[in-house]
Amino acid sequence: MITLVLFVPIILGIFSLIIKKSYFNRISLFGSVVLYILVAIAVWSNFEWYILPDWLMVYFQFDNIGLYFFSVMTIVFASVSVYSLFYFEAHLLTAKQESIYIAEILFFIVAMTGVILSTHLALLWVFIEATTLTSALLIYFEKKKSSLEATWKYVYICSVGIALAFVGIILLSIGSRNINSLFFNDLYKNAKEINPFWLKISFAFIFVGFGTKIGIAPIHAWLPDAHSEAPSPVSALLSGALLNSALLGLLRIHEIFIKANSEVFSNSLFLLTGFLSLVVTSVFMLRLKNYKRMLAYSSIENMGILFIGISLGNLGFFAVMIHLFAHSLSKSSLFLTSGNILHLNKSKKIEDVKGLLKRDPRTGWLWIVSMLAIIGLPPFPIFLSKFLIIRAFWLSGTGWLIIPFFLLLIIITFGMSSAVFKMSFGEPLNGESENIKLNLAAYSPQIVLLLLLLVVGIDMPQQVLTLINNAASFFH
Amino acid sequence: MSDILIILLGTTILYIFAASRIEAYVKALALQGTILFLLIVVDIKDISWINFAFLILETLIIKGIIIPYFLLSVIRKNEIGREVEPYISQFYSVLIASLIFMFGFVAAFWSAKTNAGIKPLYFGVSIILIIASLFLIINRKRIITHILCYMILENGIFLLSLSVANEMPILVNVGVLLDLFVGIYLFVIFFNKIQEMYDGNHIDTLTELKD
Amino acid sequence: MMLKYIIIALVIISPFFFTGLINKVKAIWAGRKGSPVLQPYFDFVRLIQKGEVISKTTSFIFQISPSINIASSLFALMLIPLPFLGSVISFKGDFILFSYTLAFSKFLMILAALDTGSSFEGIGASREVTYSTIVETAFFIIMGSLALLTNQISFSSIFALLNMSTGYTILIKILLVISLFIMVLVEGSRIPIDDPNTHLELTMIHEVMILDYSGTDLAFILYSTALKMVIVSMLIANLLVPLYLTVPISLILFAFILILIFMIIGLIESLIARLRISHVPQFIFFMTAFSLIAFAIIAFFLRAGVQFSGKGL
Amino acid sequence: MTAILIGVILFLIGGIISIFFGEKLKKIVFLSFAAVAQFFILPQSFNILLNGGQTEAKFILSDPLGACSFRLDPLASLFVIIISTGSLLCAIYSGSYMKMYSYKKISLSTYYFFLGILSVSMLLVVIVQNALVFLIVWELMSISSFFLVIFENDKPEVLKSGLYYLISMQVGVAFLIAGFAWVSASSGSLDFNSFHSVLSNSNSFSNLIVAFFLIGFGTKAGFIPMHTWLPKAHPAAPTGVSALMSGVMIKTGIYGILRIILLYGNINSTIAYSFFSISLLTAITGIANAASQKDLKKLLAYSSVENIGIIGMGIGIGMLGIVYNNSMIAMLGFLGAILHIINHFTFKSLLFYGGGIVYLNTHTRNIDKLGGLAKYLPMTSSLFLIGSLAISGLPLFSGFISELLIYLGLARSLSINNLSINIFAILGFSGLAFTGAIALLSFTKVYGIAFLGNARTQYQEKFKEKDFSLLSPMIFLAVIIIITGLFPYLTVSLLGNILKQFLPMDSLNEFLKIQLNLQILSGYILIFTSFILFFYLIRYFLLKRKRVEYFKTWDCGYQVGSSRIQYTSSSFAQPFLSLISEIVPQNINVNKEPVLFPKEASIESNSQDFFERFLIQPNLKWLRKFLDLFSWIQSGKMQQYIIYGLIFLLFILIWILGVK
Repeated sequence: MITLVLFVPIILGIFSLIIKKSYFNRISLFGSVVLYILVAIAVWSNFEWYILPDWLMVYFQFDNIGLYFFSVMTIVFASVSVYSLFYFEAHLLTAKQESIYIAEILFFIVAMTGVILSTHLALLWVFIEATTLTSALLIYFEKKKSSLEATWKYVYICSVGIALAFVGIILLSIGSRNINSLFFNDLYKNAKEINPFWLKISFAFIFVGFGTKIGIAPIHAWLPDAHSEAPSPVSALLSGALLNSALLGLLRIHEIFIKANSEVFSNSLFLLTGFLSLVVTSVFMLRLKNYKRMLAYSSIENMGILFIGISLGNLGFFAVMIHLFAHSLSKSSLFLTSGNILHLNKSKKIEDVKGLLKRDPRTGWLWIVSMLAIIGLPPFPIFLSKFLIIRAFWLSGTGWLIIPFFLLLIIITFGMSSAVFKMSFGEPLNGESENIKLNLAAYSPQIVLLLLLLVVGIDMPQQVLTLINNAASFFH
Repeated sequence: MSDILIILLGTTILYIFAASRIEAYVKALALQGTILFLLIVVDIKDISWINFAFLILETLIIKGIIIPYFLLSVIRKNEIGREVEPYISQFYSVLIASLIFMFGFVAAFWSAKTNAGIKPLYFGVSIILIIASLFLIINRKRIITHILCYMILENGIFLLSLSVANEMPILVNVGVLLDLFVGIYLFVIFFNKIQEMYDGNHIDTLTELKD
Repeated sequence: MMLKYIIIALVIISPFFFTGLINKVKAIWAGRKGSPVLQPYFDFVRLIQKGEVISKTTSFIFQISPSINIASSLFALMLIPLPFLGSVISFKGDFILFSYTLAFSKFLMILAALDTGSSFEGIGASREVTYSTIVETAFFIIMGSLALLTNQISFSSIFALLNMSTGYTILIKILLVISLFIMVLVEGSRIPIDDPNTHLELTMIHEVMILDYSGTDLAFILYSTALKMVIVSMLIANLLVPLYLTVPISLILFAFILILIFMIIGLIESLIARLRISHVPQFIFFMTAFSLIAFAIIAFFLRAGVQFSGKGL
Repeated sequence: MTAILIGVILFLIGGIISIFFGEKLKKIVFLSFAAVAQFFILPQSFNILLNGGQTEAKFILSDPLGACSFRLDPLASLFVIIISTGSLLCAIYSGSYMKMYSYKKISLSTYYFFLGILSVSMLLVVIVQNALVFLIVWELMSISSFFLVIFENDKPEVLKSGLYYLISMQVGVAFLIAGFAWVSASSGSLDFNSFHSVLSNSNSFSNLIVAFFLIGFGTKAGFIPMHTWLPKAHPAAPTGVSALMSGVMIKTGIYGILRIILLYGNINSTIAYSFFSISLLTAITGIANAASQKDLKKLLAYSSVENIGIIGMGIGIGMLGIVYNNSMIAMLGFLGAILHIINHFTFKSLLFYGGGIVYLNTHTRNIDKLGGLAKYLPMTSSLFLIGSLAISGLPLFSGFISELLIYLGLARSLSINNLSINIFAILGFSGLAFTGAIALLSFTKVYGIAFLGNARTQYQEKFKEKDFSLLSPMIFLAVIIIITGLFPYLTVSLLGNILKQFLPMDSLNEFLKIQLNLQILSGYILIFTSFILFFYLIRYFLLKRKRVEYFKTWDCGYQVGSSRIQYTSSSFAQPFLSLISEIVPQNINVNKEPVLFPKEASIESNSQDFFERFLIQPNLKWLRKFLDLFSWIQSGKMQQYIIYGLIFLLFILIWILGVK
């Protein structure tokens, strides 16, 4: 199974690059999607089938939390793939361009899968760096001046950050000299034997390094640029999948602290940066000009909430898992819809967009509803996760933190909702009030994503609940 | 022997701090790759032949020859001669470099005391390399310099990993190398694009995206 | 029991006697002979016999208001107790109904004034409603103070238990009487708040509101205004009549106090000019101030501090 | 319980499937579903209300929602009745009112859809017993009403008001989330019943949480200083929605407060006193602002704030009664409050519907531009008069009864031998009188200026009001108002079972006493009515044989006059407003040429909300300035970004080395 998810997309991607035919592009894209879905389902149902050589099996495995992240990524991947059909059509891509796009997407997905599945710290590092490299070309896909700038900042800042993370990994290997292994399982098992000083020092480096990828303040600065300049489906992947996988990397390290019973240190780091992210987001949510940047800042915000949830320990993990799922899906939906808006209005400026509901009611409502989902209005699951985080605040005895938490969230809600409503309502500019309908691929992924969110928010299916519970129990 | 080599490695940094011709940086980089190769040959003994071969490939071939050659061709093609005036002037940079050196040696002594099984000099110099490269990244404005400094950073990290002498699995090593290689390759691609699209090729031109 | 209804009937016919009394006092003070005390009755009868001129601007409100006005004054009268005899109708919280009944008539009179579309009547209405905000508040403070003093919540039982003849209570009595006296002046639109005899509409309050009325409706309004004065004066009299008297003496005292009040009004009208409109609210606000002081005395001295001998306290 | 849930589902279906029908059919579809729902909802809720007891249905949802029960007790059933009929009336009224928009080719799909959602969520709010599900439907209620408020979203100010509303609701719900999170965390369950044990052990923490709940629910209800959304949201919404929001939706906040009091049990006196004081201030602030408004709907919105304050005073007195262990006072307070909830629903909806008809015909809400409508819209005008009289709390109408009960509660509190409650009671007593007097001012102003006198501007259109769907809801409400006003014991007898929830069973005796007093009162009020009739008949017979002339208003010597010289609402209220200019700050702009005999001059006055001006706006400005201090973070310079990371790394390292 792991062979399949790691190698099949790469092979398909390479073949598309070679064949450069439209039909084959689609086969390789949707082939990979179907493969990923099937694998996810197979693992859910405890179906095991490995054809990997033994020594490679050691490096990759589907554990509970990995499976959860993999499933979330698969959902985002699938919806992005469907949306890509619209993207191809709207941008009149040639088969060659399509093949490049698809190959890059597939490589990117494999890199993220690698991050999620790897069992070795350094290997995880390798794949995180690989995600930067594979996604860089995607961000630059539209070959505009601004996207070049964004890509350069993204690649360079992330590379430097990841390099620092590698310093951290080396320092960890100093601290765990007696274990002499960087396999997570070994680290967890002997967590108490790791020199706490070196562990903390290394965590500082790894936190900064992986934090850069996650887009947590104060090392978030590349994120609004890259997410806003990438093609919309790619933004969705970046926000909905990439941030998560980097987060998983950090969580796996955090687990060492939990196992070593010294999580106070890492928790306070998580809490601090979480709040810092909320502050940064609220600063810029009140000064919005560009709606894709707004979504990017919202990603920072949600990563902040996740960090806060993580910092609350056991009480927060369940909430974190729900939040992560909900954020990925609703943010993907938002980014995909922003693609529609960009296609309709040819501008990323908020002030250039008015009367979306008159122009294209479907896009308008998707835009509004997805926004409502991300700011945490019920019955969308972000509401649940926020509630659970608040409860965790009370239970952990830091109830006073609720005040800044809510204050910042409300500022963010205000910023986002006022921008979204200004865009959606009113009369369209320059009087283009004829009702436009885009093709089905421009709407269906978002609708499916929102429906999934609704199902989870209202009455979570037992399988999903088990999945989330298992993922959360990773931290016990 | 290895001590001399490693001091030599440190002095390359001083050279880079003082120099202002970009080609000089590349030469220093090639020198660093070669010194790393020599270090491995001299110092490291008890590892498997495949890993040894791999390290040689990494240091001598890639870090010492291919990447410098590649960068040099880019520089010549784009006719970049000198570094533009940095934020902190050359004179103070050298001063700061010496401070970094001092810090590096303090770290070396300290690491010798901690009994953590680190090679002190390796550790100190690697820290010097890392901090110096970060300082250069912040201080210098040319994009090509940033690429070069990233290479120095990578060299520093390589040295740091040598100081620990923990053997990584071959798969990881291959991955790290691949990442490095592809990374530099991408950097150069984007550097060329920036050369095409922007008039100046220093980092101040890339400040369009802000809030 | 019969006695109560006889007295109430007397009160019902008395209002114009009291207005006549005021006029007489003013005339004598000015050195004139003046019109007979019963002159207002003659005016009333004359008005009743006349037809009406009604503005075309108006709606049905204009025509129903006077009837409601007179009805509510009479109904309010029925809630006012007589010493030892009690009121015609009484229940717990009747003074609230009393105040709101008067407010009901005020509501419709204001609407009637606005109904004519005349800006003069608008002025009057606007002033009337402004002053009533102060008066009503103060009236409730007064009633609240009395309720606090007696632990009762209806007119009859409050006055039946109100024993104020010593110490602080005299002070309370003076304060409340002054407040209620101001209320009489406001309700009757008398100097120094309003001047029923002036001919300059801009300075008037109540009188300007009824500019457009004539004939029967005007008669109703004049009657109910006079009656309202009597009603509030009856409250004052109730406060002043001591509890230890016998029924006949207390009733005579009651009547005497009423006459005295109206003579004082006449004297005031002779002695001072009406206030500038901008000073009227301050003047009415004395009512609130006095009643609040009275409340404070009751609450702090009688309730919390000084023990007071007497039943029901 | 099934019947209620079927009703809820019918509302939901009605809302959803109306989307798929043509513009003209939507209203019929929604209306018929809403009407059928009544048959399911009303019998059962009346049954519970009259006979007591409760009915419950339980659904097991998966984590984190858990078991969710729907419970209908007398308190809930009262609200269910109000919500259900309120929604039906709104649906009936909207049928004709919303034609205004279909002429402009604005689709009504969203209107009926969100109306359905709003009705459903309100109904669920009062029956749901699971904290998390409660929060979900609570937020749904906010969001669906938000979409209704911004129905006319092509106007920028409507959108602005809508956003203000949405954010205010988020602030309010933040307190609720915090409160419910704590309670459910400490009780270990999400069911309301389990909260009782947590909240009733009256330590300082549970008191704090109760304060959270009161603030959260108070925001929805419109207590100061969180009332500022009301005067923005209500004018922005289409009239049917304003009526539904003002008459029904804000009452869900009151429901929440009552529910919390039920769960609280051991009432803390500080909380009771603060709640009472806030309510009193709310009533005064609300009505003082109403007195200064020219916008009809804004005035009504502020008057809602006032009435919420009065309801709050009733509840506060009830709480104080419990604190001082005096069941008579508690009963009077709660009874007054609950009756006022019903009353406010009836007359405020009536007034909004009346205002809507005015707007429909004149296209303005500014009462200074109206005048003389009584002649053009006789039915509307009479019904509006009934509403105005009732809302001013005058006898013969329902408002008087509930205010009387609250007055009585306050008066009774004067007999408790405790200085602090005496002082609060007299403040409430006179404050309520003050409120009543200003209400009288406000509503004589509205009715007198808008409906009486001459038209101030030329009306463009032909007036039409003879529309069954516009008038029937108003007539229905007016009938309830009059019945409650004349025969209060009928309405009050419905409420006995609710009071049993709040007070011990042995207080039945007191309830009977109140009933008896109300019966006496009813008799007296009938006497008063007959007095009025009697004098009107006298007048009628006196004038029958006399000459009655109709002529123009006495004009005091001026022959030529324009109808614009009539008193306006601003001039009418000015003497009063000048007395309270500190509480209701006035902006008066006089535009006059600075010459000796200016040809043209104009004066414009408007008022500001005290809390918005001195509390909310300065703080928002401060917050914004503070956040703007950090705007340099995203400078666009890559090296700066890297420095952030390095400084952060350094910070952590120092931290590690420092904190060993």
